[in-house]
Amino acid sequence: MIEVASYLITVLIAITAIRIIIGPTVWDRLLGFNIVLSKILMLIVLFSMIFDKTYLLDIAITYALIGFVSTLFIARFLKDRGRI
Amino acid sequence: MIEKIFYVILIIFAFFSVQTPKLRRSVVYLAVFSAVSAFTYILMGAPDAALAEAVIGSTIATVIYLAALNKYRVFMVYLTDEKRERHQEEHISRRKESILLAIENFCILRELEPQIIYTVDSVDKIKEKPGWDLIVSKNSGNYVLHGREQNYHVMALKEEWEGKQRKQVEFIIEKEHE
Amino acid sequence: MRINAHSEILEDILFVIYPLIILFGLYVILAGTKAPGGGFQGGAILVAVFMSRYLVFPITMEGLNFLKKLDKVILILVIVSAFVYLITGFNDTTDLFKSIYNTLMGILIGVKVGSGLTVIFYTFIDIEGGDTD
Amino acid sequence: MREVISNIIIIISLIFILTGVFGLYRFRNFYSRIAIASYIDTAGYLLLMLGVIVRSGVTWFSAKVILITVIVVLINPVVTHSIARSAYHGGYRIENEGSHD
Repeated sequence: MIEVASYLITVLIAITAIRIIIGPTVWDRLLGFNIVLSKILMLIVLFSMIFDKTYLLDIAITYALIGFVSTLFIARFLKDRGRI
Repeated sequence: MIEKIFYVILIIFAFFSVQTPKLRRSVVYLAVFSAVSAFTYILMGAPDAALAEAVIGSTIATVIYLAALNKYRVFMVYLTDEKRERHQEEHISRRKESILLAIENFCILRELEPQIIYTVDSVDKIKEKPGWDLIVSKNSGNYVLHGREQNYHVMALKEEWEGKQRKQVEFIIEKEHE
Repeated sequence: MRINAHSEILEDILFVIYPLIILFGLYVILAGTKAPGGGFQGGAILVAVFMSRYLVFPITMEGLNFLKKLDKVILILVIVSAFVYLITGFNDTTDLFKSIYNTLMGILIGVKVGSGLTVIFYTFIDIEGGDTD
Repeated sequence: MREVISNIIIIISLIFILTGVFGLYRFRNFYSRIAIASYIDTAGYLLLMLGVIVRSGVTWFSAKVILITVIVVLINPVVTHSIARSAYHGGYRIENEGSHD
């Protein structure tokens, strides 16, 4: 079941990438980026279960703790008309 | 199988991040590229490199790109249409307005970063906001462009387009009282 | 000009997240010999603390000159300690000494990378990025 | 027995995640897109982690997964709030009156 889940989530990342490319505004792209990040987080946990390697979860913690900073900076950049 | 899908995604994002004319889009594409490439490092069996790429490429490099884009001046264009109550989404994605394409070409030539905002507020209401450079209001087929006199990019746009004799474009320049 | 610079929800959540980032950065530096990680990655995680601080307080940091000096001093320390390790006969000693040396080197490199990237970040924001008009 | 329960939970979570991505293309309005996508994404995430924890049992693996889940539940709504706030204060007002979504 876990293998099926990892295949399905991989396909869903590819589908979300289409929304990032065709999205009419830049905020749509930002939303797609956020969703791709959370999908990758799920994939790392699943792969860590498949391969039975606990140290891969450290990378998942890094994604969860650090990944939001760039999204917040881009959002503020767009709101304040080009100032950080 | 999973690796091949990720390789295709990487190639697509690398291509679009180079090809797009707007730099703010390119920053988002590069952030997605870094996040996906960090996962492919895990699949190849290099967790150390994946950790470094996830921190450096996806966070710090993105913020530094944004700080570099700060030097690029942003040109705010409001597009308002008083007759229509709301903007349709298809209207934005298909880009029917040819004047917007002309404004974007002008901005790319002068190294400005255009940010176009669709709104339904009236012109006077937009003018109360602090930051605007150009307001395009559509009035039964004619375009009326509002600008300020001390903004020399708008004056250059006016000079360039008045030479070409565009008929349906009219400029209203607001003078500063000081 | 900067109306509604940040929201209070963001500020409250970030004060919960701060200690977690610092703890995780220290964990990555100290566990670098067994798990993935090490000085470079842990130092880069610690920079994210200063970045999220900038999101809440958009002002320049004081003591940036101190960080610059710290960067140079620790670079010299890293080079000197590596030479001492090579020239003297310490590398023939037990595994315990080697692991202590590795951990010490990780801490030094972590502090160096953290201070260096913080200086780069604030320099970009202040000097290069300022919109003067 | 544990595997069967975890398989059922994972199947339900996959249905949630699939619906969330489908909602990205179904709606023609940015604000409803961001609301639907992030709600359903967080719900699917929680269920998937629950399935993984049930399958693994009481181990260090489960403890780390619980830590990741707590962090994501704290951070993910803030990021969604920040994107929507950026769009609203940036002056992006768009509504679609034609369709009945």
